Amino acid sequence: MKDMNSEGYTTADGRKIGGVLMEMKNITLRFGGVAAITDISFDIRDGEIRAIIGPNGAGKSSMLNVISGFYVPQEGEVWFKGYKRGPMKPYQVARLGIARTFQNIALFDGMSVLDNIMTGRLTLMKSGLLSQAMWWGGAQREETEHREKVEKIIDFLEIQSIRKTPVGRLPYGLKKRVELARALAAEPKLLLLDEPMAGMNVEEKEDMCRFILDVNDEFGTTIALIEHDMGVVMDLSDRVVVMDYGKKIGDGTPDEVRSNPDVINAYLGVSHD
Amino acid sequence: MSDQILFAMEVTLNGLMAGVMYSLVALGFVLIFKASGIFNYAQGVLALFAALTLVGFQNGQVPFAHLINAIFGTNLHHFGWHLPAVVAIILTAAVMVLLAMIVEKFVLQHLVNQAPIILFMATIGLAYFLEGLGDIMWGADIKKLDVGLPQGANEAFEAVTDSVFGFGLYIDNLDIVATVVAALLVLSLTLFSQYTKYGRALRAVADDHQAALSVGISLRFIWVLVWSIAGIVALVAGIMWGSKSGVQFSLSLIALKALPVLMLGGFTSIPGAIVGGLIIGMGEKLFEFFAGPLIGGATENWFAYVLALLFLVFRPQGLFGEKIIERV
Amino acid sequence: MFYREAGDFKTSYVDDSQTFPIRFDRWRYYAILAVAFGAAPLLINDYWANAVFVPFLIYAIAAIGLNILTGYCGQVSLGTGGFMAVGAYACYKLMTAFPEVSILIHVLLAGGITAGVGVLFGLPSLRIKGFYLAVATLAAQFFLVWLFNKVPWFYNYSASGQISAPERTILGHAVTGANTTASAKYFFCLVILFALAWLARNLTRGTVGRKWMAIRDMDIAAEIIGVNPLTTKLSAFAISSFYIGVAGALFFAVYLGAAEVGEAFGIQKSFLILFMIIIGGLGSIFGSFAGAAFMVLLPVLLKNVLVGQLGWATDLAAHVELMIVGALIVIFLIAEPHGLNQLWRLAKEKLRLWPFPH
Amino acid sequence: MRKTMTALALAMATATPAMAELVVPNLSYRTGPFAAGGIPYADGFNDYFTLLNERDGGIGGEKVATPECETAYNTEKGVECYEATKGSGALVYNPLSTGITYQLIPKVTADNIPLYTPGYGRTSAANGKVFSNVFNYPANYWDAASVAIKYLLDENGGDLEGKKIALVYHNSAYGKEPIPTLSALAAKHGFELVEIPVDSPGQEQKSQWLQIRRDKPDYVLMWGWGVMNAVAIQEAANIRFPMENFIGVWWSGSENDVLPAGDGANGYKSLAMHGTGMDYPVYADLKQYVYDAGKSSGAGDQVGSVLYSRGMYAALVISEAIRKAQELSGHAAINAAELRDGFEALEITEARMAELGLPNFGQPFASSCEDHGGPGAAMIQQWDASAKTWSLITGFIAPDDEVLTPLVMGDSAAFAAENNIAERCN
Repeated sequence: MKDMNSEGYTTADGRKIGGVLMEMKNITLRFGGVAAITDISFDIRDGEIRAIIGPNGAGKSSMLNVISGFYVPQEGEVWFKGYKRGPMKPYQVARLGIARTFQNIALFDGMSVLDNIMTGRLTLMKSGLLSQAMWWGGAQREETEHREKVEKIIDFLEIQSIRKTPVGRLPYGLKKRVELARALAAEPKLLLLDEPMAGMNVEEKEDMCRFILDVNDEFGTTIALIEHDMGVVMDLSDRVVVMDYGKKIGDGTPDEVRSNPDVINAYLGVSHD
Repeated sequence: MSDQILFAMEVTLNGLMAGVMYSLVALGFVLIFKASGIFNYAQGVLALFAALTLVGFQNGQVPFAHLINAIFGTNLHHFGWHLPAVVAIILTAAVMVLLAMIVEKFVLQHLVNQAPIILFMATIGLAYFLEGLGDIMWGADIKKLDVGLPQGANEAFEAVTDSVFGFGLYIDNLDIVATVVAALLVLSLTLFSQYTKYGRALRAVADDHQAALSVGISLRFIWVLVWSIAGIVALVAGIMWGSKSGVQFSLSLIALKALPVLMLGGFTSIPGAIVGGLIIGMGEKLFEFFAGPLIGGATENWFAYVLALLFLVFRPQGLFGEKIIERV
Repeated sequence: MFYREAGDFKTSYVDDSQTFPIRFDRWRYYAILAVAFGAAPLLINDYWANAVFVPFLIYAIAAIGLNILTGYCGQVSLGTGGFMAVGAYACYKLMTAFPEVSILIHVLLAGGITAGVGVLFGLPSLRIKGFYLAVATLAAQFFLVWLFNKVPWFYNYSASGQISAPERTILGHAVTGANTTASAKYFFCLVILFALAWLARNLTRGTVGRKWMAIRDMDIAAEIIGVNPLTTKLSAFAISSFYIGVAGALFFAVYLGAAEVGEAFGIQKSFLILFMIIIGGLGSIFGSFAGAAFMVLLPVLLKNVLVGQLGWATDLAAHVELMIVGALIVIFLIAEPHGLNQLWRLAKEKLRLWPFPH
Repeated sequence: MRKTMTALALAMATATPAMAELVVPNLSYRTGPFAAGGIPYADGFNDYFTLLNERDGGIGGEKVATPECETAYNTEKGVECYEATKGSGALVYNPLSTGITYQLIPKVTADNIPLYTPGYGRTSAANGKVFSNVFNYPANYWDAASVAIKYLLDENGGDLEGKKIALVYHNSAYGKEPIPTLSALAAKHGFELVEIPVDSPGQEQKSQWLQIRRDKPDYVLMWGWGVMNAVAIQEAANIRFPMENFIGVWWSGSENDVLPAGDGANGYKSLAMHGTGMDYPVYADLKQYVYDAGKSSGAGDQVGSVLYSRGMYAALVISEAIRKAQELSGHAAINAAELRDGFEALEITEARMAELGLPNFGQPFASSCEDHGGPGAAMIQQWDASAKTWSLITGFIAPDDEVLTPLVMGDSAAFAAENNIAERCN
């Protein structure tokens, strides 16, 4: 294991990773009597790409939902930017600078691509109801400023041509990309990606990998992702948490994880579909 | 026993009976919603239409007499016969089945796979249409509906309670009949859905449209079937309510009495419709009886909704719904 | 052929987000405004004002209000009649208590009071969703009607519980009461409708509108990206109720002149306005206008054709009218399930491509 | 496209009959929740004017047109109908709806058209000093309340002290009208008044009647309309309330209301402001000129019913007012303002009623600038379920003006103050 002091570390490709951004301490989550997550701890460092992997039903999505505040764990603490996060509503968590995408795309079907991405900036827009109603002046100026930022993301993700299309009409791969755009529009400190490559063909997967790396590289965004597909994860991430049946069975760099006997067991023990 | 308790017993009893009448209307909503996800706004008008048709058949009215007279200058009113109630009820049931086929052919078939709100809207159009059609066919004047159901206080019950409590409790014979009919209706619906091929098909569709289609059940047939059943349930409700208050336009407004019941019992549960009806009937009658005089009366309309609302606030999934776990 | 967006390039984001991005649409909009504000008040007579335009304008306000709540924010409400009653009775109380204050202020205050009541009855929306919420709002509908009928203070202790609007003027012109001219009524309602439609357009195209639509399309996802469901839903209830309250105040004070709560603001009104926005198109300001026009004008038109032109008996005509309205609703839905607004948009798309269909 | 638009616009603006007639619009309702009451009334109204046209060639040589407009008892449609017919030279309105009446009061006053609301509408309009254009003779709601109590006084040897009287009423402006009067009368005569509202339409009245069953009032009065009446009578029969102690206002006393309850309705009483049935000479003429000539209004099956008679009575009063106006103005083609004067100067004597073929049908009355309300007397009729007929069991009973006059003055004064109306007739 590499040196994990608060100063951070340097990755194999030479990127500097900072201190601890988010830390999960002894998280336990139960639905009724069933434990989805049992006593899991790990951290996410500033600027890294952190993956959570595991077989189906391992509790990965539940973990992500804990991070994004959608589920409140029965036990354990969540630390973000050096502070312990109290009980919060999901929208309050979003305002701390945590954005995410969803496994089953959760775009707003009734709105255009542009409007969907603009919703990502809702936490950053300040003009009040009255100023909105009057439009001319404050609200319009703010709208334009944010539109400029959003246009940059649209350019970055190469979706200029579908700007005004209602998202309901888009193919799957593009929807995933729009969802990423919406999350990016929030200028998050921490970006959570829930199976960003599920259901994609090879070409789309390559595109998505490139975008994830570019986001991390250009905006310096910390990324935590869940992925089912081991191969992609190992290429992409700096460090990996492995879960099985709600428990953590491995944590470390892709190489370390790959050679972990528990991980091998878990993955060989289940049919890999 | 003190008078207040006796009165409360009487009101409770009558509230439960009124609740059965509400359940009869609510059942029609539940059947269609369960099988096709449509909130059928026209259910009340269906009841009105069925009752109008029944009275028309019974009295040998000439359908569209007014229109025919207006166009051809004739003076038609009646065929001059009186059909026995049973025959008229069977004929009306046949008309309701025919109506279901027409609705399927001209409306639903063209709206397959549309959003619920669109189908809801279509039933609004249907309600308008049927209201006009019913009036044009049979006339807008008030009609007496008499299929021989007993009305008035049940004297046996009154005598028995009088000997026990020293105060005869009041129950309406019509309400007793309604309760028996509702029980029979629910029983036959249950038997139908458990033990017949078509009933099982209906349940399959209710559980999963795709699955039902993939085992070769025609959705069109299911829709005709479920609308026919809802039409017949509407006929039953129409008979019960029509015997009470005569048949005319206001009969369609009984649908409003069924909505709080649906809220409470859930849109998809037949036992929910029954239990919800009982709770609403009893709750609103007790409130009106005890609180009504203090705050000016006529509270039943809103109290039924407030009761259902309060209930939902604490139990959003309704009486028989499963607890909702939200996922993303 | 002249209907083209090709060559109609936008060079700034401001231009791109305007209401009518296509030049031809913009011209047509200005032309309609010019006729509505300039020519119509001079030409209008009592019949057109009282039977057609004033109800249309007022229903359009109510429809926009409900469309904000239902069409944009996705919260189905059947309490519209009750909220209109709040606006009407608030306006009546204010008019009779402070006769010296301008009626315009009373109408706006009535809207504000309704907004407050709307927020109160909007609270259950945090727990109850979909059709269940629709039925829950009926509690508001029935309770409010009962309240205004039952508490004599609301109708100034008059014998029958009817409220009548006394005469009030703006700039020397009567806008309520029996001596109001047709054009004054029309103009007063038109100005308010125009201002409110403009505000609604602004609200729905910016941050607030996006929050509403996000809640509508997927409330859980909306919350996770940072939308506070409480304030968002309640703001929709408040603003929607404000519109509906203003509509109720105008409905009573300007249009009817006298009202009885159960009759004028009963459950039928709630359904009527819901039908308007569904037929017109959910989530569309234009749809609110189209739906209001359809539901107000069509019956008058049919009646005049059937009774006036064809000389049918009134009852026969009334029944046939119901059948035609019903059949038209079904036919429209089969032809275009998303309302008149979508029909209009498709027609425009066709026009845009004409004469080359592909 | 333009052509259709023009055609549509024309269609919207239409409804203008020929001007050379006396136009008396008939704002009827043959659809909606109250159609059962609206249909016979409208038929009687039309048939009487048809009789005048066919037999006498109209009134003073002018034919009368009664263009119908369907309101469905709905105030908005009422406004539409008013505006649609106003332009065609409408002489008088009679909307058979208290709600529409309230709405039309300011409008007809501004347009100077008379509004005739016999037995319904705004009671305090009887004060002609405030309500210049509204006429509600021969009797109004408060008269009805007072007559009912007077009848009960007679039944009880002039003493209602300690009696309990329940009022079952339609929970609307119409139903609430008698409450102030009954409260005043309760104070005067020492009986206890129990108010029991029923929400429109009134199909479900179980708790109301259980309350009556528990409270055991000595008498029940009813202010109902539409399906509420039939349900109330049925429920009263169900709880075996003695029918002879159950008295409806004249809007709760038609065949529609009692027939559904069958034998149970036997003995039910209601107020009557006119006679009913076909035992009047006028029916010979109606048969000859209208029914047998195939000119009946509607289906023609309502002839002789209570509400048919009432529609006919309203038409009769209007036609007499037209005659009076023709006499005052000296020409036959009168306008609405002249007709208003005719209404105000109208006097109908028993001799005149007999002359018109309706002897002992209605009470004689005379109007004046101050008094638009008439004497306000009414009779009591009782239902015979086996013969299916109403029979009058009293003569005309006069109301208690001592109680009513201050109430009318108070309510009309409040209206005058709220609307800045200066009193007339001074």
